Amino acid sequence: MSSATLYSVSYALAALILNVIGFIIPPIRAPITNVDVVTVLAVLIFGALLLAASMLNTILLIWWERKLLGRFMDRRGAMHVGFAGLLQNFADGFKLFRKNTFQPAEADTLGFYSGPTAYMVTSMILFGILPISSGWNSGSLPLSLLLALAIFSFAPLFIFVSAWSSNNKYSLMGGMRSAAQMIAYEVPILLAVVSVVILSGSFSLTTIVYEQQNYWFWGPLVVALIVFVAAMLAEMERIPFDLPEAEAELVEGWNTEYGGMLFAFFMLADYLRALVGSILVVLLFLGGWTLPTWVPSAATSFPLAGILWFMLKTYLVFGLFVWVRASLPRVRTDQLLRVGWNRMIPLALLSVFLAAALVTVRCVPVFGCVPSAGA
Amino acid sequence: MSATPVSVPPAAKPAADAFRLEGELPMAGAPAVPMFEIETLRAKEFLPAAREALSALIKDQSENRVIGPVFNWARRNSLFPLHWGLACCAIEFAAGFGARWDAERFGVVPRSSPRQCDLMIVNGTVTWKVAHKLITLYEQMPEPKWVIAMGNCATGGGPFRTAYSVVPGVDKLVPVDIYIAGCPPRPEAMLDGILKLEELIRERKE
Amino acid sequence: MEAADLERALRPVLGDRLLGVEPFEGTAGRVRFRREGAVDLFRTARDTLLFGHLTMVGGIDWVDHREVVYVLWSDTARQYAILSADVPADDAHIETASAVWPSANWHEREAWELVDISFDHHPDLRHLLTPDGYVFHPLLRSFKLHEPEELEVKSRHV
Amino acid sequence: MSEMWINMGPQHPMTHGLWNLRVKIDGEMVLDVDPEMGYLHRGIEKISEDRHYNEVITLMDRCCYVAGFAWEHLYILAAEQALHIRPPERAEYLRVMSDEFQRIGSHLMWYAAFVQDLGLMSPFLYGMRDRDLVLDLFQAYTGARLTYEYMRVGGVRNDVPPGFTDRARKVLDWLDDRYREYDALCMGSTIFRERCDDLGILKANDCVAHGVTGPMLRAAGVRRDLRKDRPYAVYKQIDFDVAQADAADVTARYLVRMEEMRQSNRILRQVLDWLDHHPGPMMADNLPRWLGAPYAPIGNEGYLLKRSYPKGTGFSAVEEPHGEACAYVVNEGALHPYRVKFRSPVFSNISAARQYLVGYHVADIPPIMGSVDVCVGEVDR
Repeated sequence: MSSATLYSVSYALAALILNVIGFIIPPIRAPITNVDVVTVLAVLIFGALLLAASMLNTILLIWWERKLLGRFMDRRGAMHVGFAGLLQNFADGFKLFRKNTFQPAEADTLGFYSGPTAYMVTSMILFGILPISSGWNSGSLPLSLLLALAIFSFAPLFIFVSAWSSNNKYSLMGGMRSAAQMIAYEVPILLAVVSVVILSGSFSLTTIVYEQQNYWFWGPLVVALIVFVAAMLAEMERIPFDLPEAEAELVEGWNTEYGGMLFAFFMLADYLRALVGSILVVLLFLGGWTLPTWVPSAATSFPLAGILWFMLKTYLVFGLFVWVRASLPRVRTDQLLRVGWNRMIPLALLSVFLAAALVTVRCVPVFGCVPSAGA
Repeated sequence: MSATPVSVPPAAKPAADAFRLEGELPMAGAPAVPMFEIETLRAKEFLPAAREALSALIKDQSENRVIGPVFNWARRNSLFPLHWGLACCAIEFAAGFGARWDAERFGVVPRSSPRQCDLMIVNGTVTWKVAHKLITLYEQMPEPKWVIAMGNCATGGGPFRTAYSVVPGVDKLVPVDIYIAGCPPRPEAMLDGILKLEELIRERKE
Repeated sequence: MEAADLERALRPVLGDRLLGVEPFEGTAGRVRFRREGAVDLFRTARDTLLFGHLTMVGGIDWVDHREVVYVLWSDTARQYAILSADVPADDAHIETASAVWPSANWHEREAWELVDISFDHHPDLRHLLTPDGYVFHPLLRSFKLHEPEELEVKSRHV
Repeated sequence: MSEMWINMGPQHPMTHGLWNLRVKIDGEMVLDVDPEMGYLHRGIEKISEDRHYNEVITLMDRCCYVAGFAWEHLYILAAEQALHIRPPERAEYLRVMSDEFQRIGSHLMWYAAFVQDLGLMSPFLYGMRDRDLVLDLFQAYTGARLTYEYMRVGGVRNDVPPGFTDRARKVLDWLDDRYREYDALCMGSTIFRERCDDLGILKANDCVAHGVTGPMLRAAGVRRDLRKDRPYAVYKQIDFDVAQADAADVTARYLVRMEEMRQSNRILRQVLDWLDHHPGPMMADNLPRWLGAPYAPIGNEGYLLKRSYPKGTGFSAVEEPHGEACAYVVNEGALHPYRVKFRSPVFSNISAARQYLVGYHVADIPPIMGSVDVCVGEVDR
């Protein structure tokens, strides 16, 4: 089974729907059962299915964080709504959907509503780009890594727009911190990615995963991994880098004035980004959906095995982020920026140098030889 | 506001025909009146209008026998209280979110911004100096919202009811749904109050 | 440090502005002084007697007059001392201690709003505990408390 | 962004109570601050004038809700001095035991709130969890978790139940281990040190001038503890050290409070040993009838004795968990105290806010105010 199968299913579904409509309303049967119309509807259904899957995963991720955080804190987390609290986040979502939405008196209407929406939409687009298993690379492009990072870095703009337009001093401070922080940490992320690109010789995420067949990149590029994970924490605005939402001083940060569905957009988009961050770590450094060569082939041969291993790795990586959140205090803005410019970027440059050296030498003492990179 | 109500007589609108579909979908018994009369709809007015239309649509659904219970279930299982502390009861309020009682089991997560809250737990003595701030906070919370008066002070002034600066009961300021007795109530009592509120929401079919 | 020591040190500075030093259990003594000698007494207490720490300032309403009570602590003697001055109720004011001990600032604001004792040359005499514009002085004896129910009944009759 | 004033409070996660810190900022820098108090002003001093001596104790628990025992003790000492009553020795030991457990409980509450200000999430729950163990002990001998009404003028209400001291020792053993864990989570964390070192500095001279007491003063290198300097109750017979640090910053205050908890453990072990071997009465026997035995109703005979009872003024000072608290009780021979005046340590500590907040970042305000350990109940009274 692959994404092609899923697309066939959605195509059949689209054809069925349109034919049924045409059967009910005979005059429009001929125009709407045209192959172009069916294709458009099939693509829409396909996208909706993908979106539903990513949303479900995000909600599961929130549950995973709440339960894990609860255990780190010697408590249980949500447990009474649904089995083990699995329905808790659905309850939160439904409730927020029905909450009264309103804007503060002096807020800028356009920015107040378009900021969270755009933030949400740009976070969702990312899921069309990321491959999740062999064959499941529907949106895979030659430069998918670059595109993913480019879309990922839209966020500060929308955060700042929504913070500024909500006309609240705390929101404004949160938005400014957020913009400063995300822009500062774009550079180390890109530099860390550069070393992966040098080693794999490709900007395509699928190719990068296949280049890790022999060994995963975290071994030779451990410095890049550390830089990438730390910078990702800053991009996702999680402790220790959650200054824009620092509860102790900025109330709720840039979403202080948001309630109801718009707040749900922010929450959901935050976790979508967290999911994308974890997925990127898995894709770039932990071999994606592949397993090490010494694992018996039975572990990878059953249907959907790739997706299973991929999700497992993603959730474990996210568990690491939760662990960090449970045990570290928050840093200050100036410290954050200092670490970003003074430590992260030199380390990332070092990693680029190492990667270049590896490609030149071709062989790593422990991990074996580099495949035909850049050749 | 550019949208006029549906009750405008149909004869007054010749322009409405321009918005009719060419294909003429069969709409048996439907009056030939458009939902909204579109005049000059500027961007600034569009979003509030759309929001009102949407919320009216959603409000109709809450009376729906199928969707209503789902939202009722969601509401009563996801009560976000306002994160603030007035006096002694705030300490027990905090203990209720601690490891031993863990109110998050029931989906109760305190939020610092009143915009994101459904529930105001008045956990302590309310003075006249803070009264108008309390009312502001209550008004900043979006509907639907509930108030729990936690402890004797919030219920009726408690040991300080005779004092010159104390509001004898927060129900003089905002409508209260649940009163919790105790000075201060134990965290169990607070959780019990929250569960009682859940029952209340279920009974009222909000 | 005993009450007699305090009197010996303060008498030359204050003269007849010092009304007397009486022993007080648990402290070095209780210095009663006229309000005209406030500044001299504060400076002497801090600089000569080394009471570097002003612990609290409070007012007591004795209906016909009001009493201002200062509590001092000396780190060298490891002892408290109490200063008290009577001010008439119709002209209740005294020189501020916040020029000598900055810690007096808030205590004097509190005494001003609750017991209606005004402090001359105070840098920032605003309401602290009661709301801005509050006209009553609750800790005066003439200010009576009521049960809230009584208030409601009264308003119903009106 | 130009200079602007922001209100941190009355509903703000930083305040841990009901007060308002008005902050003038320029970008992320704090230019000026102006604390606004009084949102929890309940008129305790006024209500006390309409209450019997023992009824004021009820208000004392609510005055500072994280250190109820310390405030009960403070008021009781002053009232006993004003009424010329001496409590029995066992009652004094029980009071000291309550005080010290309260100090641990209050410091654990402080720890929980303080680390939360820094963004540390788990230790908040660890602090609350361990504090609940201390509250369980209170519950065992007073029946309440926060508001005890345990001490009485002339003694204490009741003795500890059998087996209590062993249970208390187990809690102390558990806490000894936990202190190590807390230190590992805070002092062992580089980010914690980066955040807290050289932060909120208030030197000893400024502390004294602005009336700052308690752990803040001891963190500035002044060895001042009323339990040593002016021993009340039975602190004279107990062996302990005064916690002290020199850096005068947030880390130093953290260290002082941690050390105080260890010293409280040390005091408590001695007190528990004493309690095991010295049974005795709980109340003084020379009490005036109208004051009432622990459970006896207060009758009208008080009015008969009203004129003949000697007048007096009581002054007391105790080392509360937050600092140095004083009480001034005037007894005019009536059933009720004529005037009760309290000195709250946090009141003075907050009044010096301008000295230790200006010049730092906005993000530094929560940890600094956390290190001050604000309890609004006793500030506003």
